Amino acid sequence: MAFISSGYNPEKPMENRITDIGPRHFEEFYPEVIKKNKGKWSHHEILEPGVLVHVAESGDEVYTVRVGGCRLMSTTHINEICEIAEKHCDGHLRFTTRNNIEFMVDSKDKVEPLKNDLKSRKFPGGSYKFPIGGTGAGVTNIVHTQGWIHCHTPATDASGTVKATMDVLFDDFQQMRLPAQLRVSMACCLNMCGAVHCSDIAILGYHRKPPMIDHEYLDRLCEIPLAISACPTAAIKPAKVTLDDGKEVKSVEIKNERCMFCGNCYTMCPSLPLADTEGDGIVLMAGGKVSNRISDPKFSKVVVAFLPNEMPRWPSMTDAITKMVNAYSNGANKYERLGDWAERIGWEKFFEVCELDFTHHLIDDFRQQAYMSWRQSTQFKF
Amino acid sequence: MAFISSGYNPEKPMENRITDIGPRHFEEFYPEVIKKNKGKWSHHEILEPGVLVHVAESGDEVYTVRVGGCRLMSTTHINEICEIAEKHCDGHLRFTTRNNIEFMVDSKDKVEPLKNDLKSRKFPGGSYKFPIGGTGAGVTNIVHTQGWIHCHTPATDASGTVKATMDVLFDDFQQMRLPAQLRVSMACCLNMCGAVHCSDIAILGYHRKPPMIDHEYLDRLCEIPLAISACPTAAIKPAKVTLDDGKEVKSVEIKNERCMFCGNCYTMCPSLPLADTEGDGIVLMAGGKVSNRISDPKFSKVVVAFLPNEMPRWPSMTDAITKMVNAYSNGANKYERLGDWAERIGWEKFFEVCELDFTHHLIDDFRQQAYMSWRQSTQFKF
Amino acid sequence: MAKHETPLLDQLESGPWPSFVSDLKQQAEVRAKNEAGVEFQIPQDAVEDLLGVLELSFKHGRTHWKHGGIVGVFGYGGGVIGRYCDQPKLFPGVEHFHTMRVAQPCGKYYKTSYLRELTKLWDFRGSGVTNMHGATGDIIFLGTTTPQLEEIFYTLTHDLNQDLGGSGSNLRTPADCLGSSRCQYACYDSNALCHFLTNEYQDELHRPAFPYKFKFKMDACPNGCVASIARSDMSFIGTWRDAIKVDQDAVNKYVENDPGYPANAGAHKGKDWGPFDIEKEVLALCPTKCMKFENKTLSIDNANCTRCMHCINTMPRALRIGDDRGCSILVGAKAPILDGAQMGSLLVPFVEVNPENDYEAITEVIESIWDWWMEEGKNRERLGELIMRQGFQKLLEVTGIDPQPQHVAYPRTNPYIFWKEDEVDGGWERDVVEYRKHHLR
Amino acid sequence: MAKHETPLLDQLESGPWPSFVSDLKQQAEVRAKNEAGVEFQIPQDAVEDLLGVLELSFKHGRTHWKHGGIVGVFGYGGGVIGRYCDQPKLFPGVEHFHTMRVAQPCGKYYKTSYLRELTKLWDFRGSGVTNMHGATGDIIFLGTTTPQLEEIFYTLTHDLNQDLGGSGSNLRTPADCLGSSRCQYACYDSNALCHFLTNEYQDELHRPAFPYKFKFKMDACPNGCVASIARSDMSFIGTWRDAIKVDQDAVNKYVENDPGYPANAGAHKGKDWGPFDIEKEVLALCPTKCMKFENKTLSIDNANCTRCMHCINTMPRALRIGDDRGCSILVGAKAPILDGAQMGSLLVPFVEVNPENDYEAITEVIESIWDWWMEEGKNRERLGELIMRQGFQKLLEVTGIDPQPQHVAYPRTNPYIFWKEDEVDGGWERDVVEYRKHHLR
Ligand code: SRM
Ligand code: SRM
Ligand code: SRM
Ligand code: SRM
Ligand code: SF4
Ligand code: SF4
Ligand code: SF4
Ligand code: SF4
Ligand code: SF4
Ligand code: SF4
Ligand code: SF4
Ligand code: SF4
Repeated sequence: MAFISSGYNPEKPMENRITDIGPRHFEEFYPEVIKKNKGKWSHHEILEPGVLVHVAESGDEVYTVRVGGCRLMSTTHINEICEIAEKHCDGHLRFTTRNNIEFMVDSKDKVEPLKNDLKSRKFPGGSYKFPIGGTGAGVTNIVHTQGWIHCHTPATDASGTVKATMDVLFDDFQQMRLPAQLRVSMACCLNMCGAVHCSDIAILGYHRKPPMIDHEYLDRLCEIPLAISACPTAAIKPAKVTLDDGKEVKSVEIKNERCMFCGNCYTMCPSLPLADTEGDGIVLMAGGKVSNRISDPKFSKVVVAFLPNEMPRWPSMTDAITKMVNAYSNGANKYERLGDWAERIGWEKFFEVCELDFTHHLIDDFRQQAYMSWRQSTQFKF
Repeated sequence: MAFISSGYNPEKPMENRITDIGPRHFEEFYPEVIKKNKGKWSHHEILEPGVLVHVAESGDEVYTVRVGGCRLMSTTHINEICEIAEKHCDGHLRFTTRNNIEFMVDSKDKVEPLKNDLKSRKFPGGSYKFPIGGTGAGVTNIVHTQGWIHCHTPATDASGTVKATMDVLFDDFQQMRLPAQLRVSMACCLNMCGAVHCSDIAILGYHRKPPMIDHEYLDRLCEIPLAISACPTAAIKPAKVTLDDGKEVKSVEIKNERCMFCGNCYTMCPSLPLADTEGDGIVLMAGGKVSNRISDPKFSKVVVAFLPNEMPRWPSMTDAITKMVNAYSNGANKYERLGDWAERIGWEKFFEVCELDFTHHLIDDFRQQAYMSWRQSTQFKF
Repeated sequence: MAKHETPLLDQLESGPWPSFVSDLKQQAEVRAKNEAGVEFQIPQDAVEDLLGVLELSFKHGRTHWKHGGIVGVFGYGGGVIGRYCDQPKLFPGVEHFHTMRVAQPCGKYYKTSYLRELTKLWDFRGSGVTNMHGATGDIIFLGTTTPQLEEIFYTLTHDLNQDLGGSGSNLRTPADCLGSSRCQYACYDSNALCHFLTNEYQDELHRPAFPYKFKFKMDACPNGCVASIARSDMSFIGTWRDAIKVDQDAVNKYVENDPGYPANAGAHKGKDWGPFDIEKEVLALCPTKCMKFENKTLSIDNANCTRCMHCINTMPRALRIGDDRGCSILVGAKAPILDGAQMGSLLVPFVEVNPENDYEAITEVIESIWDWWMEEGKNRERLGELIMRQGFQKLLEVTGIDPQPQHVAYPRTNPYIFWKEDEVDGGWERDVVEYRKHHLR
Repeated sequence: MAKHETPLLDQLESGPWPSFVSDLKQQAEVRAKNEAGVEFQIPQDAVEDLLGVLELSFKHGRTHWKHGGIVGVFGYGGGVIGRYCDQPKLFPGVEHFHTMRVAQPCGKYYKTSYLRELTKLWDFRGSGVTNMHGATGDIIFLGTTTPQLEEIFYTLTHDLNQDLGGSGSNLRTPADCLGSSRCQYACYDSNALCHFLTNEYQDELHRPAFPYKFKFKMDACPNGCVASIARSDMSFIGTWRDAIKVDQDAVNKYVENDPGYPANAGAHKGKDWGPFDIEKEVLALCPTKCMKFENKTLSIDNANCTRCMHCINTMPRALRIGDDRGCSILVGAKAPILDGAQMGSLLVPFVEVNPENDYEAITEVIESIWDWWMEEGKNRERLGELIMRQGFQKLLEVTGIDPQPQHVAYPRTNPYIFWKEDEVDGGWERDVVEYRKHHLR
């Protein structure tokens, strides 16, 4: 494994340096039919799950076949995507904002060969490489984060929980039988890189044990004031600690009862690890949305306070999700998002029809606005 | 003016002392027809503004004539009420929760004589002593507080603002032409003894100048720590102050920019007066309600940030109120409370149709929940 | 002739609404003439001076009353609000001008004989000016001097069988809607519950042992005629658990616009809203859309009804509240100071209101809340603020009530859950050295 | 044969959804075989070890990655996330395993020639594992060693004409929906605006001068396909000011259930919802109820339309967005830490999106906000938190935007208004001695 230089000269980093050039220009990448009709689209139709046609004012059409992307993706897989795009789509493709892949062709007769090609490709384990779907009133890809594959703060895995969930929701990825679109998102810790706080269903990794304190190293590895000020609940205080060997070191003290396990201190200081086999697990949230359609965007609500990490398939989690999707599918009106449905029937009925337990954890007690989530009304259902 | 003893002996306060006997028992006071049919009422009807009939399962009827009560009331006036009740109602009457007076008779033929009697009574200045009205989809009496007649913290008068307002709303007291009931309330300072925070329209006295500090007397008259801790915004600090005569006294210092003029410090300490001719005046709020009918109870919103005290009739205030009542009356659906109407048309339209200015003061900036009142949506009307 | 010129106040004598100025003037005159020969125990011209000081306020735009000192009757920590004028030279008649709060009868029904006793006492020993009633509900005697306080109390208790109401860090005088006395919507007897609790808790009402004030109000149904949800630390609102009773014939009378069946009992008579339309006016406005009207039959899916009262209010001859009645208890309502106003939050969805066992189920909730608040509440901290500070969960814990989705409008939007150590497998104590074996630094 | 046993991961190879485990295994195998003869610049078995460490996490239920140190490319404050394994002995192939964020093309369209250049580079100098794409939008190169960072950057910039994306207290790589490139709902060209701002603010993107991260996202209409309102400090959402364009013939095609006109463009085809009912499906669901359908004519009271998109989404062949187009700007969205999540709050109801003048109206707003935030924002304080701390009014002040009722969902419920001294007649300085002349102590 000999080091091969790119041309970069570490002695003279500024030599020939190119910076601030930004991304490639999007126009380079547009398929012909897109470039030509941009801004002049007339309408579209979802012909079948995963297959869209967009019709331009010019009469031109672009057919899009959308396939599930498992966004943790190898170059081998990307190369295979390229191969398909070269074969069917003049070497163009796009990714969606939810990490699906869209293959576009400019005439109807190119659709079937493309679909057949996509469907034919499977991994040895049996999973589809390119499942077609993810459009309309169904489930699409789960936006997610790193989890155990790469991050230092997760309370659960991302790719694993997503695979487990998409397997159970797969039918709804390939159908459009739900009342409206249902967006599932995943974030492996409270930093919420998936911004799951406005999703129909959100899977969230959560710690439940206050940080351990690695007194021996803390002052060496961390800036104590930063760790202290990182805590939203002011649970951390500076402290002097005597180690087993009698040495006195500067460190911190944590008031465990004030901790809500956000991990923000750990982000600032590696000597405060939280991760724990039993402590860590999953919070499920539901009823959020982002679109402004009919109702305003809204936050997801915590509906299951905790489920343990059950590797590799998190059955308690997928079970709770399945219950919600089924209850929603049975109960909601056409065009009604999950959160709008829950509000219409009342959250008390939501728990009933989803067969989920309501526990004290689900009552807000964070900051003053918690008050607004309590019930200031005699209107409720028994 | 010789002192006449009641029998109380100040030397022996405990002698024959009677305590903890509570109020008189309500049953003593029920009219006969009420006592007999209590708990067995079948239905009621508002025959005309201010006149109700309640029909019992037994077939008995009670006719109620409701009249405006100006709750600041002399014994002379009360005696006149007694006289009427004795003449028409077997000596019974009641007050409503909004300080109206209800005269009840047990048969229809007694209604007209009662009404005529009530209508005939006027004060020399021309005002009605006993205006009939206050029922159904109209305006009823204004619940209010002390104001300048008795309290030490008001920022405006209560009886005066109420008289001025009821005079302009008088037609709606005697009619039932509004979409729903419209409840006006009044409180002369932020303590809100009128609990105006859930009223269709609320008149609120408000200060706008930070307290003066009467350094010379402060430490003598107040407990400094109590004054300091009374401040919700932590604007008050202890301070040492040198008086003009060179004497150094303990006192406080106020960070004026942090003050929101709540007067809570003045409640705790008389050496921190706020009242000011130009500073004090009226805040108007709107859109609150208490009943659980159709929609949940809700808080009133600040719709006019400030109007000056314009004695004796507060024309800017009554003008703004009139505009709101008219716009509501023209725009709302049957059964729709003012706040429900404003929400349906959107607050942006509310300001437009009520011809009220929207100023920066109306945007919440108090505590974190302020955020929830901002618009997290692209849904708005231009 | 009036003692003080009151040109500004005089302008409030015109206009149709009863003029408090005219009333005060008539009172001043009655006192001046004293035809009844009352031996006034406070200055005869108190009302003249009251008008005078009020006129001055109208001129200045500022009040002329000072803080009250601590005045009261022996052994009681409330019932009297001290008040002094800040211009005693100009208005000696109101130099001392305390108010007394007299506990009103529940439902606010009166016999004139009793009222006349009150007015007689108050003419004699006070200003003869009252509030009928104060915002909490009391009969307010407005304006007397310190020496009169015990005298008035003596007469009230000995001759009128009548006690004072609350003020200070006490239970305040409870108040109620008229309830079943004259209202077909009442789900319980609010007058009886109000009277019972007032008497049961006389000690709490008169002797300040609380961190701050505490208010009870009783609305016998969700219409909320005493506004309890906005104005009481503990609000008892009538409700029912079974089905709304429907008289189908009467429903059809409404539908047919029978004049004996005006919509909403005639509340909208002042304007022509067109003929009654059950679809538009009832079904479409039902917040849960749980009603149907088909084949001249109204059906209600009661499991989805939230008992908002709208349909019942609109067709009171056809629909009646259910039979399995009780009340919901909501807690924490308060005025804005310090942290903003609160409305009551639902604590007990349903509880029976049973006089037979002295409302045991209700007093249990009250007392467990008081125990907690008296233990944990800071000085001048209302119950609502304590709940905010310690959390709704804590309230459930101290009252022994199970968390239910009914407690929330919606579940929390933040996942910031404060787990307790005993809820988490393995507890919180961990060995960082052991951990580091698997996770090098 | 695999380097590590992965019995738990292996179970994730079954099931229909693409298995990332299968993909990683195929990648491990490709690297092991190295048929292309790549001179791998990081360990050839990196992917084997990645599978190994992940399996260990599946066993432990805990991550095995440590905090990253500060690694990056010269002169840039972002674009690289350092990452080290906490079991380097067991998994030397991933001992150093940094990610690089490569700025994605706006709209996420690609030519395969370009993608193949990327994969080639990444096979050579990295693990060959990517995220397509990261949650912010970047192309993520997942796993390389420190010495490779500059090399990769050099090749990217010199050979691929491609820059890194953002990380750290910088502007982050902006992201957009596909917009007018393929969507008839687009109110502006989101790809163009996204590209312009990305390039205009390269300095802010690469050199940390901000208190914390800052994100732009562009949704070309209120449907919000890039979720900007939830995920960006500044969110540009397309809208229009004039009337929705109606093609009455097409409306009637929908009403007649013409198969060429499926409701919602066919999004509900998977279930039989019965024939399309314009009253129920469009008019009744319009949040403002501003539509009528009478005599085969659809009319919209556009002044009351809030442009929610529902009717347009439902009948896309009949209804089109208006012609007077631009965008709304919402600000402050962020993830929950510290004080709870925020969605963007409406700051600019409407602004033109004009490439002709370099989007002047937009950059003005951006820059005035940045000036304020850079001046006042505390370390690690997001814009949304600063707005909460200093108030929405302050935001209006610094951006020079007039307060409008559009800014609020509802006006404040508390009257706690912080008046400023210059707004109050006579100012705040008063003379207590003068006051005491009228108000004795
Ligand atoms: C391709 C993509 C944009 C892109 O730049 O990549 C896209 C494309 C379209 N969206 Fe979207 N949306 C895309 C992400 C989103 C998101 C973002 C997200 O989920 O993270 C949202 C907001 C979700 C939310 O509210 O939580 C979104 C909310 C909508 C809506 C509003 C639906 C609603 O009921 O609230 C529409 C309107 C509709 O469906 O009729 C819409 C409509 C559309 C249309 C019909 C627009 C058009 O005319 O082409 C496109 C096809 C829809 C379909 O797939 O059924 N798109 N759309 C994204 C595909 C993601 C995927 O792979 O599944
Ligand atoms: C890679 C990525 C997740 C992913 O799997 O896609 C990511 C990964 C990390 N994020 Fe993130 N964030 C990523 C998008 C987001 C998003 C989503 C978005 O941008 O739309 C959010 C929520 C939106 C927001 O900004 O509020 C997000 C909110 C955070 C936060 C919380 C910030 C806050 O204000 O609350 C942190 C914590 C921090 O900054 O210390 C964080 C921190 C991190 C760090 C750097 C962990 C840390 O504390 O050092 C993660 C590095 C993981 C790793 O080792 O690879 N990440 N992060 C996303 C960036 C890829 C890209 O550039 O495309
Ligand atoms: C007499 C009184 C109770 C008492 O114990 O004194 C009372 C009596 C009745 N109320 Fe009330 N309400 C009384 C104060 C209230 C209050 C409290 C308040 O305003 O401070 C409310 C809550 C107001 C709010 O929501 O802000 C109140 C909200 C209602 C409602 C709900 C109306 C709504 O549209 O929200 C009804 C139902 C109705 O009107 O059909 C109602 C209905 C009734 C009925 C019809 C009940 C009945 O069958 O007898 C009574 C006659 C109504 C009328 O006047 O039109 N009553 N009612 C109070 C009269 C006050 C007055 O003098 O004007
Ligand atoms: C007399 C009365 C107003 C009236 O004109 O009717 C009244 C008068 C005063 N109230 Fe009140 N409150 C009165 C009902 C209320 C109500 C309404 C209610 O009870 O339904 C409220 C709002 C509900 C609540 O309790 O939250 C109310 C909330 C306050 C507050 C704010 C309490 C809080 O927690 O925010 C104060 C301030 C304090 O306690 O220091 C206060 C304080 C006061 C004081 C004692 C002023 C003070 O700070 O010393 C006032 C004495 C005025 C005077 O000189 O006569 N008063 N006060 C009401 C009592 C009469 C009665 O007993 O019937
Ligand atoms: S959500 Fe948390 S654990 Fe997951 S990638 Fe983001 S910072 Fe890391
Ligand atoms: S995990 Fe969060 S709440 Fe707990 S100590 Fe750390 S910063 Fe504070
Ligand atoms: S509202 Fe304020 S000023 Fe008015 S009576 Fe109550 S405490 Fe006094
Ligand atoms: S008026 Fe209120 S905010 Fe101002 S100093 Fe006094 S207590 Fe503080
Ligand atoms: S609250 Fe209900 S029961 Fe009480 S008076 Fe009002 S309508 Fe009747
Ligand atoms: S009480 Fe209210 S919720 Fe129940 S059926 Fe009647 S209108 Fe509907
Ligand atoms: S946000 Fe609007 S314009 Fe952009 S892709 Fe989605 S529907 Fe089209
Ligand atoms: S865009 Fe929305 S608000 Fe406007 S008319 Fe259509 S459905 Fe109604």
